[in-house]
Amino acid sequence: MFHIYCPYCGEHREENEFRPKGQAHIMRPKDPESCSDEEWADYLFFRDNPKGIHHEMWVHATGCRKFFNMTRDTVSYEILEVYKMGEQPKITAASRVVGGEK
Amino acid sequence: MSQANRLSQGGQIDRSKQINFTFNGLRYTGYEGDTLASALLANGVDIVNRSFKYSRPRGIVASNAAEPNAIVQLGSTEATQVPNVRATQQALYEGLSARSTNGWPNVNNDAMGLVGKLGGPMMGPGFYYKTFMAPASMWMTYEKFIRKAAGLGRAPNENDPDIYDHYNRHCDLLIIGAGPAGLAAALTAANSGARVIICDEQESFGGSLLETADPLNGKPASEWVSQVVEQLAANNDVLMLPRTTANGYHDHNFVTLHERRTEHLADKAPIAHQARSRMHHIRAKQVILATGAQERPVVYANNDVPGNMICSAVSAYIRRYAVVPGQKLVVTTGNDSGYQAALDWQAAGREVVAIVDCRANPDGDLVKQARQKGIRIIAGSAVFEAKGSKRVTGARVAAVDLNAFTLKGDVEDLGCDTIASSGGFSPVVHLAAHTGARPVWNEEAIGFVPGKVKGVIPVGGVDAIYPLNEVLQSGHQAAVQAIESCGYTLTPLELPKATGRVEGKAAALFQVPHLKSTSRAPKQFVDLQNDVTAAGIELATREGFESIEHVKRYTALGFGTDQGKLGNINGMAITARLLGRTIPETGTTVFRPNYTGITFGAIAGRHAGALFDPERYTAMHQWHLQRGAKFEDVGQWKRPWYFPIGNETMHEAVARECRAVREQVGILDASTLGKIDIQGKDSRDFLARVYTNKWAQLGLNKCRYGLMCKDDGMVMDDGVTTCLGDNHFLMTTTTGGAAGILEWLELWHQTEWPELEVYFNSVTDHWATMTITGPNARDLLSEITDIDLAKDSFKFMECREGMVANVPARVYRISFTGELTYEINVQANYAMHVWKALFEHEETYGLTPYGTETMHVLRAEKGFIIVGQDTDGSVTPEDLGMQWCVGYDKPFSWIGKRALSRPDTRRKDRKQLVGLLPSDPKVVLEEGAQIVFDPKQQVPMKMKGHVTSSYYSPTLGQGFALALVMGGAERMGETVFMPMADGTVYEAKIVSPIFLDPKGERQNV
Amino acid sequence: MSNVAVFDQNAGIGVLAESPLAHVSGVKGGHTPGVVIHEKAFLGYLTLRGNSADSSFCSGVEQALGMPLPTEPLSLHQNQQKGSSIQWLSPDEWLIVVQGGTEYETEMALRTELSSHFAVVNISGGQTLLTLSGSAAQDVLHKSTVYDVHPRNFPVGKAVATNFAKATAIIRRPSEGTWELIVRRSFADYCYRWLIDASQEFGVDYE
Amino acid sequence: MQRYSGFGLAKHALTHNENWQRMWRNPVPKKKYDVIIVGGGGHGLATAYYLAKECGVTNVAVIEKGWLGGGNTARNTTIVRSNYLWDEAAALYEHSMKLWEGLSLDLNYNVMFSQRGVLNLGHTLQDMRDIQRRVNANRLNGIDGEVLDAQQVKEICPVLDCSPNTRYPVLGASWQPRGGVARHDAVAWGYARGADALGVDLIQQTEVVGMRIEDGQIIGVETTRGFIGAETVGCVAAGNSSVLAKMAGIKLPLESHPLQALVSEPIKPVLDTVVMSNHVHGYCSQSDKGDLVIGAGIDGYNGYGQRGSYPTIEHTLQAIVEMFPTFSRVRMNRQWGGIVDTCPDACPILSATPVKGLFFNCGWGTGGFKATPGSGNVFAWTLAKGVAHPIAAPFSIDRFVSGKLIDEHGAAGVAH
Repeated sequence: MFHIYCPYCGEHREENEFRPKGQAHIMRPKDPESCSDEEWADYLFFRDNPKGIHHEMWVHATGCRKFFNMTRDTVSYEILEVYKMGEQPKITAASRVVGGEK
Repeated sequence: MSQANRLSQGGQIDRSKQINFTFNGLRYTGYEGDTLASALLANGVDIVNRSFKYSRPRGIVASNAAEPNAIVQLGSTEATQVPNVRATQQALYEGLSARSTNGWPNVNNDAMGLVGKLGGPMMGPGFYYKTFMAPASMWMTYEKFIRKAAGLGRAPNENDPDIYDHYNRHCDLLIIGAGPAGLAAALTAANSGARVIICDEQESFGGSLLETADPLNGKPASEWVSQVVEQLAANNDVLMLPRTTANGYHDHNFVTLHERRTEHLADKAPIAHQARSRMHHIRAKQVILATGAQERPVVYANNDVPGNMICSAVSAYIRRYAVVPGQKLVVTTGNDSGYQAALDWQAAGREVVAIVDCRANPDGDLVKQARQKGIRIIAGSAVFEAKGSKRVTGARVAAVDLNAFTLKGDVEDLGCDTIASSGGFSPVVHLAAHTGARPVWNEEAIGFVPGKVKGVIPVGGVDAIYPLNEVLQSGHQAAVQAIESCGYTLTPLELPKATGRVEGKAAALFQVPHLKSTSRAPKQFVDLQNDVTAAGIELATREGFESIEHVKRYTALGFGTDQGKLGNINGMAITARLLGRTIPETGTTVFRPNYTGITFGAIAGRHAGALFDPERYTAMHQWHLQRGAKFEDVGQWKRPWYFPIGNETMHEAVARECRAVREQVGILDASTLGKIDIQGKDSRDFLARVYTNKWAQLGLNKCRYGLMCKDDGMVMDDGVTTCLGDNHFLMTTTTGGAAGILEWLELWHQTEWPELEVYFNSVTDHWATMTITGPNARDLLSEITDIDLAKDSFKFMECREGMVANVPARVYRISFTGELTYEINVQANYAMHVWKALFEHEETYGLTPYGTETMHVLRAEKGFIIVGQDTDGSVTPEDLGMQWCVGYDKPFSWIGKRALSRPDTRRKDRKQLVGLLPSDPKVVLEEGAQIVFDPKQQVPMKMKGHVTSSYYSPTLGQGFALALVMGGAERMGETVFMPMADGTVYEAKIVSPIFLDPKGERQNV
Repeated sequence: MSNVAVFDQNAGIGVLAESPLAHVSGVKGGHTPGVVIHEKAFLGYLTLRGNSADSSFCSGVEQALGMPLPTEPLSLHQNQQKGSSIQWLSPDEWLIVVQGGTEYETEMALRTELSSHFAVVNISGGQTLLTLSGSAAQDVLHKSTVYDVHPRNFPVGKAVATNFAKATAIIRRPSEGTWELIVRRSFADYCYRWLIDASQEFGVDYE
Repeated sequence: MQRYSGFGLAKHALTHNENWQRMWRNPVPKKKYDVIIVGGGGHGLATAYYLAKECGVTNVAVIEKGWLGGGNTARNTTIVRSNYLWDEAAALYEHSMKLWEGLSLDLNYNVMFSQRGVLNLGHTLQDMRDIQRRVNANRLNGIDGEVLDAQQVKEICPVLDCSPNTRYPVLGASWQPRGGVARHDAVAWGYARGADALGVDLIQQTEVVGMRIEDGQIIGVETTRGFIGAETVGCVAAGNSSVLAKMAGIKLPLESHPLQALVSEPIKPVLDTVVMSNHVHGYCSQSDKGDLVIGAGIDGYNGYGQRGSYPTIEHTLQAIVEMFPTFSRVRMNRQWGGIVDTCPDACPILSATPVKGLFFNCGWGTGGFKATPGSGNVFAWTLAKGVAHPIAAPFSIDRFVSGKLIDEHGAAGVAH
């Protein structure tokens, strides 16, 4: 069971207060009507699903009801950072390679 | 039988407290402090079980969680039966009743043993994959016989009378294992102010110190243990949990502990409301793993005959329980610690025949001690075969060349009744491996030590540290590190001193070669519980199984209830030798929770029976109960389904309720609908984005029905939303959708459109809703309200505030039945008052309570959909014929719009919602019936749709249905067919889904 | 059209209100019950939404309630004189608990003081409050919630929305020796049965 | 291939089992194959077997990064059924079921396919509507099935609590008598042995680390043992499919999630059918060894860790105790997790890709094991001919663009 730091409540809380909501940073196209069927399918269904560093969205469902983002390793399950909606991750697969970690 | 093997003194049992128990129906006695295993050994019980596959007699091998054989059925009543209890971990209590799990007619003379003897050679690993194939139909018959041999113990036939408990805890430091390392760590941390939890699976703290011969500070080690336990108990920040097994290590230092609270006392918790066991859910900042190391038995021929034990178990029984499990002992070992068993045996006054040591020149302190005591040591040799069938009668010994894997020189037969073996020690790494960290081979210690896990520090035996002083030191240092990382400071502490001793280098001793090849020698068991032999592993590698995982799966090595605690490393070593690899090349296996089995009940906890899942009630629930309602589960809600009078069937009750609504007035408790208060200047804009239809023009106190889609264009929810102010709306959702829709709105607001000024708040529980509907609704309501109900002052699809039965209410004139309807909403604390006030006029207006079933009939007559019944996640608003509810020209591309123009959603022949009228008016079609256009075709038939809702309508005087039919909108008047399971083919005509009052005149009166 | 509908929902004279636990009967737990549970029915509850970064919002709330707006996560402020409280629920959401019957005047006071983007919602019918006290009150919470209720993590003045058995609840610590649970109406019966069940081994009184 | 039989067992017993042959070779990879299958799980091995046996393509390699059958084949709850709602899914799973029914004889390897029947319980009125809809559809598709009431359920499964006093009483069930369980490892081993005998190279401990693509055509794979060529490559890698797709520059509509399962300690036979409940959320059968084999729900987050979260296990066992109160005192022995690749519509992908010669068979979610023979069979056909087998055609990746999803969620809840 994960121990998740809620960036709004300012403390670690148990996983069963949260719900995972899929890949982070999936933005709805600004002008859906001008999207091709392929672009719309990409927005609806196609996901990165990486093995390793993953940015995903969670909601503190039974706590503050706020959505936030998390960078997590999908193999070790280590949570590397959490950040609020609208913010960008500091740790990415690319930064890890560049930074020489792991 | 008296306790023939019990010593007259020593041990940590209380001889003044005699305990009576039965095993396989025979009465025995033991003492307080005994385990069932120690008491059985004290009474000279050799055979405790029969083996799983070959039905060979088996005795007790170990003294702890590693025991593979002594698995018993416990319980003196049917309801309190417990299968598969390890006798070595079961404290003895008065009246304990245990049985062997296998053996017929009894464990001493098992008929299946003959099958095992005769069929044994054919029953190598995987034998069932190679036979019983033809004819295919016979497998079920063969399997019936195979299954007869399945299982160890049995589940009770009655429900569990006990309760179980969960307890959530957070701590700075969790110490798993209260042996020397764990206790040193706890003592170190105790006065720092940190929150500390220390647990141990045994009945009392001390671990190996309870059994050791080594003194601490010159005194028996158990004295130091008592002293530490006393100190820890006095500390409020330290929680001590004996009888508590850490059974699972999970991500981010979450550990589950299983505390046996009453299992040492009786079959069933002796005090009312007492939990039989308790799961502690621990979230620890730091974990110190002090789980020690497990001695391995040596693999030699017939090493499963009762009387074969591991050395440390022999010592434990003698030192801790004052039980010597035999008369004449032979030890076979490759390390010094095996000598301790012989020394203890001799000190107990029994004969040690010899210590057989595979090392050429054993020279450690214990070896010297044994020599001084005159014990014969046979160096460079090993026991390669045990003699005897129901009890060891002798040991065959020969010089051994482990590198060449052969015996050399002459065979010596030693007479004995017990063979104690020690192949070395395996650190108990299980917990550290539960989150996927692979154990790492330590060549020096000939064992796997834990891989790196963040926040976990292994100490003592589990880290392959064995000398007592170093063990204590490692516990201490780990605690210093852990506590300082949590920000606490330490007070100085003096650790006790053990008398150090010189240990000779241990040899790697796994399987002992036999005079015959492994395949021809008597069985050499690796995994006793699953009857996995060295020959079986050899066969697996011969057949091409080269991965250790394959070997394990093909042979079942390690799949028993002991999870291979004794056998896994031996099995790996044998595999490695056969494949010509090293052990680390062969790899370790993955350990999974549980470390030892935990009952389902304990894991379920209090969430069982009446507390399995919440039941949600409305404010009128007690009234419904008193009125005799039958309830329907809708999500977690209990909703009245129908209100039978006298002996009415559901059909009769629903017909009566329907008529009441159509002819007089009915009342429905609609409180379960989700209600969301929406405030903010962008509320209207937001609604227009999440609903399919338009909201820009909705006026004050006006209501509007809305459909909600996901962005794939499929309908997900519906409901009525009311404009309470220019910046204020009240949205209703389906009962099941309430929580999800609130989260859905928040999702869009927080992630996509944070710039919109709008707040969503749930008011589902705040407002109680009672729907009065029917021709008499206005008259009824006018009795108790000051609201002007005149047709033109309070129109259909409007909302009013006013007093109802002296309670402020919001009344919505909307209709889900097609009749004149008022939905009265009041603050829920007053709901019962208002409900009862309406019922004061019950007789005058024929007010009739109705439930969800009647609601379904009435709404279906009007063609109103139920999301989730008439839709299934693959239905668009257009499929429902609800184009009137779609704002195609709204400026914002609302959620779901874009998807409606994909090729598949544009298809003309999509399944569309229609009405069906059966040709035979008496017929009520089956909900879920599949629709075909041609009933004469062969199976597989081309299915064109299905019935989503179907009822008998007392108003229409016939059955009717809603259905999704391919291209249905264009097929009005056509006949479709429903071939049923009993061969009947029903016939129905496609009609409009609105069966009653298509112009909506009844609701507009 | 007015912007927002404000509605005094308090009943007139002669109306009998029923709390969500009106149907349950008392329990007696012997001489020294380890847990004492008490329902404080019919309090007024308001959800407040707004922007705490806006100083006029903060001062307006303080003006209206006579206690400052808690901006520190998970904090609980109390106005002993009025018997009212306000707790942080989320960065833009607070729960106000007032004496029963005063929720309308409280809402009006807030609406008078506040401007710009905010919301006030009366939710008084949708919850009830249970107090837990006694030597084993904390034990019962340990059995019921995954949240760390150890006093070191949960000092007086803290308030947390979290899981409670299979429902949710707000857990508050208004003073030494007393815990408050705010549960939703529809889950109240379940929470009550859970509490009694989990408390029984310690002896429990419910009034 | 050495044939297996009861007589053979007796014969080998006389020679102390010393003369059994290897079940498959351990070949050195060739430079080039006609077809490479990436992934040596049940589906990959079945694909190779049917390629060789039915499509006449024997110059085939199966490349497996670990050991054969070591992925979800080794980590599932072994349930086999074909009572799917939608025609496309029903056709695929029923095709599989028919192959199951002759599989042991076909492979000369006893996969212990035990048709002890599958009950899908209904606890709400909507559950029962869904059950009726599904069983009616099954029947008209030629798939066996019945709708049972609570009393009939009780007769089939006496240990199940069918009383009206439970939180969610059993209202009825669907019953597929031909459904059941099989011995999971044996399926992989049987296919492996069969494929090897037909000439397929099973290459273990070899990881694909790249795809070599020229002018939009696959020409082989880079592996930890060097480049291996083939102009037809079928990826059958379950949870790792997205990782392989990325090597080819393709994105898939997949998420890999942990799916947990657990077994009890072995107990005497007490449950001789498969019981599944979507509403109470647990499913259970008893193995021939006596273990209760229990499935849990999918964990909601992406995970390649072969483990999920503890609350899922807790909820599952609460469900099991609710359904089978007499199991309360039975012990849970072991839990584990598989990595399931889930599709948005809970149906698989059997599809060509924009890269010529590169095909994917993935997205089986929780339904993979039961589909093993059928999946391998139609995928082999697809690889051999370069066009989709008619049964596979609806499962093309294009459906996510056109919108022609086959949504098994709505109908069956979780499609285990």
